[in-house]
Amino acid sequence: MNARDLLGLAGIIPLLPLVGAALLMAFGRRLGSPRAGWLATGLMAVAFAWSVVEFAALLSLPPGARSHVSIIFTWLPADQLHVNVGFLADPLSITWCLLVTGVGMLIHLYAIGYMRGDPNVGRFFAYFNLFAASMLILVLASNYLLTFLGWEGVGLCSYLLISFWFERSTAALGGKKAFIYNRVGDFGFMLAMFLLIAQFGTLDYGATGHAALHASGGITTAVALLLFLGCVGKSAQIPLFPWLTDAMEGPTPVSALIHAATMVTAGVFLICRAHPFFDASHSAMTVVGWIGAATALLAGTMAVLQPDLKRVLAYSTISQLGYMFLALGTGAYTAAVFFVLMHAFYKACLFLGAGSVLHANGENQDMRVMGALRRFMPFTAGAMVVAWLAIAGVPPFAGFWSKDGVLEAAYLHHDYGIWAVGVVATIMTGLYMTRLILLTFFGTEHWRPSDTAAMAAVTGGSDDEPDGHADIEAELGYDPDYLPTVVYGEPPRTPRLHDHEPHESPGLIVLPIVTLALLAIVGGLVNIPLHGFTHLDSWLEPVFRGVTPPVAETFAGAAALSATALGFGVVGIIVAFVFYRRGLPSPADDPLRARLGVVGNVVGHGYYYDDAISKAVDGPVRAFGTFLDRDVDQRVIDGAVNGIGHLVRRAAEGLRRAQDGLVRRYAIGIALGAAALLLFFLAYAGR
Amino acid sequence: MTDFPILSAIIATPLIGAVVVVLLPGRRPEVIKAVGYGFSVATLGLACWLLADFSTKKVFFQFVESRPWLPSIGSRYIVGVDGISLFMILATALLIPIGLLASQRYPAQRPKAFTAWFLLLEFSLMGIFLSLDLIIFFLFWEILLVPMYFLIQGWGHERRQYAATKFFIYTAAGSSLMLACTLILGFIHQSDTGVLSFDYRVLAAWSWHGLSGTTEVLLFLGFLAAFAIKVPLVPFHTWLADVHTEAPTAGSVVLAGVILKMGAYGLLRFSFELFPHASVDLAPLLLTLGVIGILYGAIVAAMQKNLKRIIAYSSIAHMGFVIVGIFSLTVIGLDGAVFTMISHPLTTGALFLLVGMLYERRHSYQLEDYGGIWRSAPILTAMFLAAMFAGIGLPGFSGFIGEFLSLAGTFVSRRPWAVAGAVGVILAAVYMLWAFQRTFMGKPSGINLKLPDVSLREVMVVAPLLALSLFLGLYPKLAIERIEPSLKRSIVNLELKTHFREKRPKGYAPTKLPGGVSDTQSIQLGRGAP
Amino acid sequence: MTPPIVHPSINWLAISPEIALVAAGVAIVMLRSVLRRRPIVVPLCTVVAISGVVAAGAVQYRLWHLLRGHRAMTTIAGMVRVDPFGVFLGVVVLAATVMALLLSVAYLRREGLEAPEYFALVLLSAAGMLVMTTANDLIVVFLALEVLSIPLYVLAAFDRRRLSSQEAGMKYFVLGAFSSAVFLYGVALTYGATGTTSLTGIARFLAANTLLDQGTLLAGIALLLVGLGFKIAAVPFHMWTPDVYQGAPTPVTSFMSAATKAAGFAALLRIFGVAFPLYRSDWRPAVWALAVLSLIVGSVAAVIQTDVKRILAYSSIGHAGFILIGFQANTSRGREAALLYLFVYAFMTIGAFAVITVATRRGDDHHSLDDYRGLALDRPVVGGLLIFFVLAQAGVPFTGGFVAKLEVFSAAAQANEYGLLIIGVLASVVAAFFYLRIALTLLSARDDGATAPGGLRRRVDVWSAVVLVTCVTLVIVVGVVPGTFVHWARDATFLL
Amino acid sequence: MIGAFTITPSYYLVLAAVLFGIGAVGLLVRRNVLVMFMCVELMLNAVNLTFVAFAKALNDIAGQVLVFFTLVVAAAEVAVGLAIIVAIFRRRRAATADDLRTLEG
Repeated sequence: MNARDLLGLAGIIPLLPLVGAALLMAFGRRLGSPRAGWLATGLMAVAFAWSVVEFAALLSLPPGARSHVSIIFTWLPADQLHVNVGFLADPLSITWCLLVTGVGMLIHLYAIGYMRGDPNVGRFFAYFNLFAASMLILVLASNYLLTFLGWEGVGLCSYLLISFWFERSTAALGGKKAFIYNRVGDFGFMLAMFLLIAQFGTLDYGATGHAALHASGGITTAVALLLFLGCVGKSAQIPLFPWLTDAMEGPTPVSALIHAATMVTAGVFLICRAHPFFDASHSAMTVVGWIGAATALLAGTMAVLQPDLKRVLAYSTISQLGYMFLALGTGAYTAAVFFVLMHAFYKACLFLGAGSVLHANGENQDMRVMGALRRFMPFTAGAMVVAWLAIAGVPPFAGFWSKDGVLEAAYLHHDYGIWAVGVVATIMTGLYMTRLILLTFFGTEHWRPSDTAAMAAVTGGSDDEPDGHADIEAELGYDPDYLPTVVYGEPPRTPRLHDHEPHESPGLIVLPIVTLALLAIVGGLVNIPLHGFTHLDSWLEPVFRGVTPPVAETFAGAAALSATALGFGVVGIIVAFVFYRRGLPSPADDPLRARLGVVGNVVGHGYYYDDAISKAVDGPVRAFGTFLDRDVDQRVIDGAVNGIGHLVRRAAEGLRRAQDGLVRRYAIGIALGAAALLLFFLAYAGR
Repeated sequence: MTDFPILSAIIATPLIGAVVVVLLPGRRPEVIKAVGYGFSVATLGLACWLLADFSTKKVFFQFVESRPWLPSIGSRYIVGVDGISLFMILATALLIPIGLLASQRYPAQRPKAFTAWFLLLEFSLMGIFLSLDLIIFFLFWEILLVPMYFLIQGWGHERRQYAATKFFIYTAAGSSLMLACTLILGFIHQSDTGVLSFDYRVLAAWSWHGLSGTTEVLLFLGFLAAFAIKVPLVPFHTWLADVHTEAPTAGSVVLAGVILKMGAYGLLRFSFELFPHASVDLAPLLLTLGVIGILYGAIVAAMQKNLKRIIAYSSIAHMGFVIVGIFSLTVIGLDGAVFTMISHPLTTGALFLLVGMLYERRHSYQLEDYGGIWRSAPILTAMFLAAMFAGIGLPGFSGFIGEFLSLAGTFVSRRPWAVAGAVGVILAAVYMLWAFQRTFMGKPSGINLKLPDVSLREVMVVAPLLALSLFLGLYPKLAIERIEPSLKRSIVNLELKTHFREKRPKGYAPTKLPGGVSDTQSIQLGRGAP
Repeated sequence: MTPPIVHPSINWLAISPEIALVAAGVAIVMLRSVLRRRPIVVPLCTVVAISGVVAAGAVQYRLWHLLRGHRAMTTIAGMVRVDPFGVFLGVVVLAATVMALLLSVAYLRREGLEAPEYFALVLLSAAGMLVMTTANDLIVVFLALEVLSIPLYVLAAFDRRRLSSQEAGMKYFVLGAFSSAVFLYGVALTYGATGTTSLTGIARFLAANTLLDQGTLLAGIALLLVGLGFKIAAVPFHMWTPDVYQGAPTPVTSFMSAATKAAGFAALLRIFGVAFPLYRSDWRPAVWALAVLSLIVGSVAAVIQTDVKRILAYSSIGHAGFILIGFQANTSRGREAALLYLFVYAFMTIGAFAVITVATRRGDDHHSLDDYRGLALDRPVVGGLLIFFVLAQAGVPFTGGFVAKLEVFSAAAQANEYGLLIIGVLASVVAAFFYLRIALTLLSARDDGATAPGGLRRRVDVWSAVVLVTCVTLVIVVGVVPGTFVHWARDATFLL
Repeated sequence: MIGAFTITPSYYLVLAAVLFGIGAVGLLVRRNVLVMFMCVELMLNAVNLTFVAFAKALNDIAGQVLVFFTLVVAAAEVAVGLAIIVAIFRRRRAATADDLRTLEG
């Protein structure tokens, strides 16, 4: 069985989790926890193994030939438009497959432990597998429409998983918000496909790719920007980012898998896939780059003052995604992909760690009432510290290389503005991540009830639950009456530990965290900008043939750039240490916030962007809807309809009155009729 | 092809069934129901046989039968099927037994009359989709009102009398104008050619050069009056919500599933062939109305507090996609339109069935009475989820294929409308998710805590629809390859008859019919063709 | 020395239907005076009456086969002209008569009105109508008019215990007399203008020479139109209709509505088709106006009525309007449509009144919708039949009503009377509203648990059952396979 | 000295028309059924006059013959009419048309 035949079987990768999803939907309830989890995880493992096989198969081929399309069947034959269900196995898609299946497998494993005891665990893993399948279809698809299928599939799963704990209103709302924001993006994606059909009559990646080379500039720009709108939605860039923070309502494994490691990077993938259009349109590239840079910086600032552990990570994800688009905007596709991989490692690690922390303190996400947890959960702490260094861009950790690659590419691409913004953004990264680590694992502990007895009164936080109840809730994973999320400006939560100390999570949870931490350390080796170590560049070269990322003339130049980036990052870390060296003096007051004052409020509330939108939707939009419904629909249109009936009635009343029962009146009727006829005839004859 | 008159059989079977049911003694409801299922399923069987025998190669009508009916006005009983009507037949044949099965328990009173009316409904629908003679078409078109009227009136909810009368009068008003225009058309044809015939193929072969421009437009509008009300196009839609809210579940299913398609079907089948110039010239108007329908329906749906009204307005939006697809005047768009006409019965039918099940448990359609159903009825919720996303147009379900093709076709020919219509894709998610959240999510309380989940029968009612929707979403080829020849015929005829030239994606060869079909045959819709 | 008197030759076969009816009528009067109050008298008279009608029918059947294919018999010095047209409508009249008689049997017993005169009157009126269908001379038309009207006056007032019946009789009488006087004046003027009253004579005269002053003639035409417009209950000469229909005994109402309309239209079609074809450009607009008014008033006014018989009365006004559409077209298709319509209408309306006859309780005075509430629930068959008949009148497909309307509309379409066509279809929609109102009432349960009208269920007597079955069958058959009937109507359109 | 003054048929016609009109108006304005009834008779006789006048003008006998028909019919109407009126009168001691209005609307 030679390599090509193997590549022909790439379809198996998404098929496996798909089967898993089907099985779990059918029998998940009967399987129950943890068996359902093991089934899902096992299938993911097999899928990972198969991805490795495909990877090997690709490697065995000469670089030029590392692309193979296997058509399963004709999906949509309308007119002369023929859309196939076909899978395109090439370095790009296989890279993503490895990422999705690999990291996905780890997170599945983690979820087994995390979701233990949840009554609906079967449903959970069904969605989880379905998500994996959709994501794999997305990346393996050989045409836009099939990608769109996966694209919508992951959106669906994201919706289902965010609102998995549907009895929590915030969870329900979060899911809805995510789906609708994504729909706005899909609007662009669909229009892009329409444009492709109208202009090139096909949706095939290969064909469109070639056509793009000699298409008019207007077309390519339009396609590129419309596609980018889709990416903005899916990857939570400005202006469509607010949903990602609310997506944190979902169980933590979901946040880790979908909203950090994989799904949100779909936008990056799509642009890599459609790169011919972006290459052809400089203006589109500029837009992408600047949007990315702006997101990186602003999201970073928003993260700085968040009290909520997971929300900080969410904002950081947005900001990091910004970096990826920044890279894409400067034509550094490989750098972007590299960043995606590294980000997947450390951000997944951070989320899982966060999950473990939550798990340990009874679903409490408020960093302000944590502190000094390192003594109780050493592994988690250690892993997260590693991830912290990675994301902050400290060498030699993975994040350093990826971020460095991105910024260097931007600089060498002569997008100095973008580069500058990106560099400044690193300050934020360092700042909020350090703050997160310090408040959580170091500093003084604020989770003792004694410590917050006073506050309980203030916040009205309820302690009336019977003892041990909290543990059960912790076991069950959630408590519908408890909304774990803390948004900026809320008073600190009452810790939910009832006279027992935080504890390290079970091995099933710790294992994936540690693994990811290790990856976050060594991952960088995939692509170190030294001669002979740029594996990823050469691996992806066939995909982005013709796109040559600029390289620094001299090592010195490169070193200088890296130094600057690193320097800014370190500045952020130092600032954080200055303020939070000892953690918070008390849960209620945050030194940095006090220092920032008004600015603090603005950034803390995410520049009031989300509030503004919801106000607009609640105000004018709803008003307009009501106007259409009440006034136009019911009053005007239906009014007219019933009005006609009314008219007939009135006429009938008149006739009834004429028919008053008097013979004479009737005779008059006849006489008048006769007179009228006579008049008519005579006048008529007169002419 | 067998010489067995299968089309007449499809029309007659439900009628016979209705008569048999009426003649049965009323004491044994289970027998009556069984007979009802029997006949409706038999019809479904015949329809499937038709699907099997249907040739994907033929461009023109198949299984044509023609017998004299009213010689004095030259009206004949002519039935025939092509790709457009084939799936309408199937949809009808599928929804009727499902509707019967769905209303096995509820509404409980007078099962005999209910079954009989329901079978009559099927009878008239079959006639509508199969008849090729304008008078016969009108005959079935009008008779449909009667069973529908009595179904709403007899088994509806509180304001059923208002709704039933509104439905009858509203639609009768439209169709009366259609009748007038039919007669005028026929007699103009007579005075022009000396032949008095209402065979629409005869008229179609003549009208495009036999009518003056204004006459054609006026007649087109006359037909439109009937079709627009049935579709319904904004602003002729207000009857729909009332009727849906008051109608019994099965009634709503058939209404949304098939009856709404009558309008679009009429436009496609008759307006195109009979009034080509008008269809081309007024396309922008219709497109605009379609887009308005998409947006308007979605926005108003988001304002409703009543589950059934929400779905009703969503149907208005969906039909908007159909209209847009039709008047994009491209093969792709038409594909999309007809495909939506196939998929909408499945998805919306499922939604109405599920809402009906909720009603049987909770006796309310009001959103505020619900909440957190997911906990007590997970299977029902799962099915509702599937139906909902199928309706929203999630790829993988049939709904997406239809909307995508409609808009794609429109984009090819008229971009602004397509862009505006695509906004509806966003809005659809808004109102449906909102309704879902209000109904199934959140903390359940009171009765909602212990609503019984669906029974096996109820699963059997909904599952086939969802399965079909999924299947067609993943393998639309089955339908499209049967529909497309007929649609190409429509486009080709438009091009032959008018100055119109289809706008096609770059690099596509002009639409043409499979070899051996001459222009005259095409214009005459294959009469006398081998 | 005086010339010998020339007897006009008489074709007895041609006039034997009338003779049969009159003979039966006279016989009944005789029996009455001979048998006095013997219990046997009523059944006997019933038998005689019905056999008389049947005999007439048999002769008509014979005549039909003789005359089919555009043949005609003119007799009594051209006063009477028996042709397929006349025979067709004559059959309609006879059918209406026999059904009315059958309905009356049980009705009279229930109301305690059993009296042989009743049958005699019906027969004489029917005889008048037959004459009217074949009259070929204005004066004969006038006589027929009176012969059919005078018994009807009496019949309307036949229920001496009910004031409403007497009032109906009185109103009908006064207005009837008035209108026939007007008609007669029309005859006189026409005579003055043309010097003859024979329709064919008038036609010949008008064809031969052109009048210097058309005034007299046109005035005459106008007045003729008034007189006949009254009989067919066309607006604005309709106002008697609701009152009389409501007040008269129900079987009489059914007879009136079906047979009188047929006779009236027979005269109308014949006079204007035979005598005044040259003046069509003058009278067609007038008829147009009558048709439109009748359509509008007939459909609109009924919307708020609450008495079932009254609603049906208004609907009959509307039907007059529809038939006038056919008449107005003044084409053979138009006549064909009118004839078919009259045929179908007879069965639809008699069917409806038959249900009312059997459904109401004693004393024939409770016909408000409330009395009928829930009828279809308590007595599905009876109620269902009424629903069927009103739907048929509304013109629902697969009933004769639809075919009739279709024919009428197509006549208008062919004659390029698009305005009339549109008004007609819209009127039929408005009319559908009140027909549905009846259906709704029959189907909606009574608020008080009481069972629906007439209290206890009665068995429908066999004769009424026969009538109902006949009507249903014919209305459906015409609706489903109209070919034959339309063909007959077409054969009957030949006039000159 | 009196000028020649011949009475042409048109005079009779006009007179008849006037009589007919009087009769009609009488029917419209009078409340007593009997009187209304007489008005009808008046109208019929006006028509008779017209017939005769025309017969004279056209010197055609038919017109005069028709008068007899009319007379007969009138007689018949009288009989029936009076019968009905009497019946009503028996029942409610009054012969005015206006209080017979139970049927209306």
